[in-house]
Amino acid sequence: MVINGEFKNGKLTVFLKGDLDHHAAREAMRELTLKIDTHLPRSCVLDLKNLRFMDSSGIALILKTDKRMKELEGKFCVVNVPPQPKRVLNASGISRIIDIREAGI
Amino acid sequence: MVINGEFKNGKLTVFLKGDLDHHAAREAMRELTLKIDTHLPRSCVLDLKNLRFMDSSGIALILKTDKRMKELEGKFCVVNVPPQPKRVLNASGISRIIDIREAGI
Amino acid sequence: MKVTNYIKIEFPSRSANEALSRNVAACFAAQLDPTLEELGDIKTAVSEAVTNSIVHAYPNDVGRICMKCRLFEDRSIEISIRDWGKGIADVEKAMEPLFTTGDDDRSGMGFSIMESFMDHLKVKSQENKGTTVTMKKKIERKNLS
Amino acid sequence: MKVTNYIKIEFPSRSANEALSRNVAACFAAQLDPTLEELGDIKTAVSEAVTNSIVHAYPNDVGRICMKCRLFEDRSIEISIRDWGKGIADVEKAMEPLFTTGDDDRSGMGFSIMESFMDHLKVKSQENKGTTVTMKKKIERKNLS
Ligand SMILES: Nc1ncnc2c1ncn2[C@@H]1O[C@H](COP(=O)(O)OP(=O)(O)O)[C@@H](O)[C@H]1O
Ligand SMILES: Nc1ncnc2c1ncn2[C@@H]1O[C@H](COP(=O)(O)OP(=O)(O)O)[C@@H](O)[C@H]1O
Repeated sequence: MVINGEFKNGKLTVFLKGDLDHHAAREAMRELTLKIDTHLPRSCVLDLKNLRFMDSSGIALILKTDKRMKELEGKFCVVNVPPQPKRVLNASGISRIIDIREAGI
Repeated sequence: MVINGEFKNGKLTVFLKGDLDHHAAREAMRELTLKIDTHLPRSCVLDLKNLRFMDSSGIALILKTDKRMKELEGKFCVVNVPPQPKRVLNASGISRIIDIREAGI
Repeated sequence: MKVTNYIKIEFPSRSANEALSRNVAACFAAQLDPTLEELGDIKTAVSEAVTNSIVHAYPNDVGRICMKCRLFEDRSIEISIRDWGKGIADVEKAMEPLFTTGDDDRSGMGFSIMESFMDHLKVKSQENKGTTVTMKKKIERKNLS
Repeated sequence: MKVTNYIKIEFPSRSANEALSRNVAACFAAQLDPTLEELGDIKTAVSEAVTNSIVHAYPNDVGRICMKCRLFEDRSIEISIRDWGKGIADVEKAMEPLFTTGDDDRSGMGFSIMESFMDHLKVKSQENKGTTVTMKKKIERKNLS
């Protein structure tokens, strides 16, 4: 799992690459929280384009990030979701409560 | 394992694709023998460009093909060998007795 | 029904083995020539079950996990994941969507995902004895005309 | 030395499992971040040993094969492949390059390849009891400056 971030004009974009399972999630969540706390962005975009695999650990990560961005009164969305993570998002029902898009905010 | 052949001007080129292990070798040998017996080529080229994996079962196949082509008084060579099969050829020492080239005859 | 192939694997409950075990299941399933979607579903379901054994069955120590994959004549695969850990007191409750005894790293969606990605799911558990999760999925034949 | 991870697998001696077992070994080795060459060497050595159990140990029936992979602190991997088949009468002779009791589908190069691709090879065998092949390889650390 590789995590990269990009901050510009109040918008934080975070790129996840590799496999997001329980093994990777703790480290990913720590990195993500650090980036949000550093920049206090107005909007946060989670870009999954290079995510090869995701299980329900990814659901927990997305829900926690959404909660954190709500606390900051910012926006949050998930973009470029590949087929396998998309099926996990749909099966868990969070596609109904989280903003999931094809491109950025 | 997928085997394709091409016959032109007395030259038979056979392309091996996939994994050449003991499981695949019997079928591959049968196909190869059939092609040689059908065309009775003056030269036979074994193209390994798309061979992902090969173990010592591939050595046996190459030695048998070489023998068959010698019986037909034809030429035989192996071309486009990827790194993993190359290491197997080298370790077995047959790179010294079989004609192994970068391109065709 | 006749079993045409099987693989049994055993490994310690370390989180690094989540990827290993789902990849082994995928290698095993590959002999049926599944679609990428079917392969992804199997990997996801295995990942959920193995993660549960790592996180919930052995929360404070490293225990043993066994996975068995069996292939049947009718192109169905059965995968069972077994641990000898804490066990589940109320299986029915544990299987409800969103139910979790974990912290906010867990979503409570593990069993729901196994259920929706596989054709069949059975959970057998006894407190302080361990848990066995058994899942089945039929792989459709491709290129039917 | 301390074992930091392991996997044990068991499968029937069907030729379709040659690919499965070498891929499992590769998945296991992947945690050390080996080069493609190191990964290829491990897959090849495993393929040779497993093929031997399938072809020579159980020539006329389907038997059981076990593979154990262990990871040590010093980044070495030990892989053992065990069968309960025919066994080898003269191990030293069997290990000579080009020696084979098989037909012309076999090259007699299996043990030579295991030896040259792994750092260490040990063969233990007893006639009609079975054979255990144990191989070791150290995976070098990348990006040392
Ligand atoms: N192998 C197991 N051993 C002990 N408890 C388990 C096991 N698997 C599941 N459970 C229990 O069932 C609950 C629900 O599991 P699940 O639906 O996978 O969600 P999650 O893992 O996110 O909590 C877990 O929180 C745990 O209490
Ligand atoms: N697991 C085994 N069980 C019984 N005999 C074996 C086993 N492995 C190797 N042998 C014997 O050792 C010989 C040499 O093996 P090897 O060098 O791998 O070459 P090959 O498999 O091509 O014959 C085999 O021909 C066989 O007689």
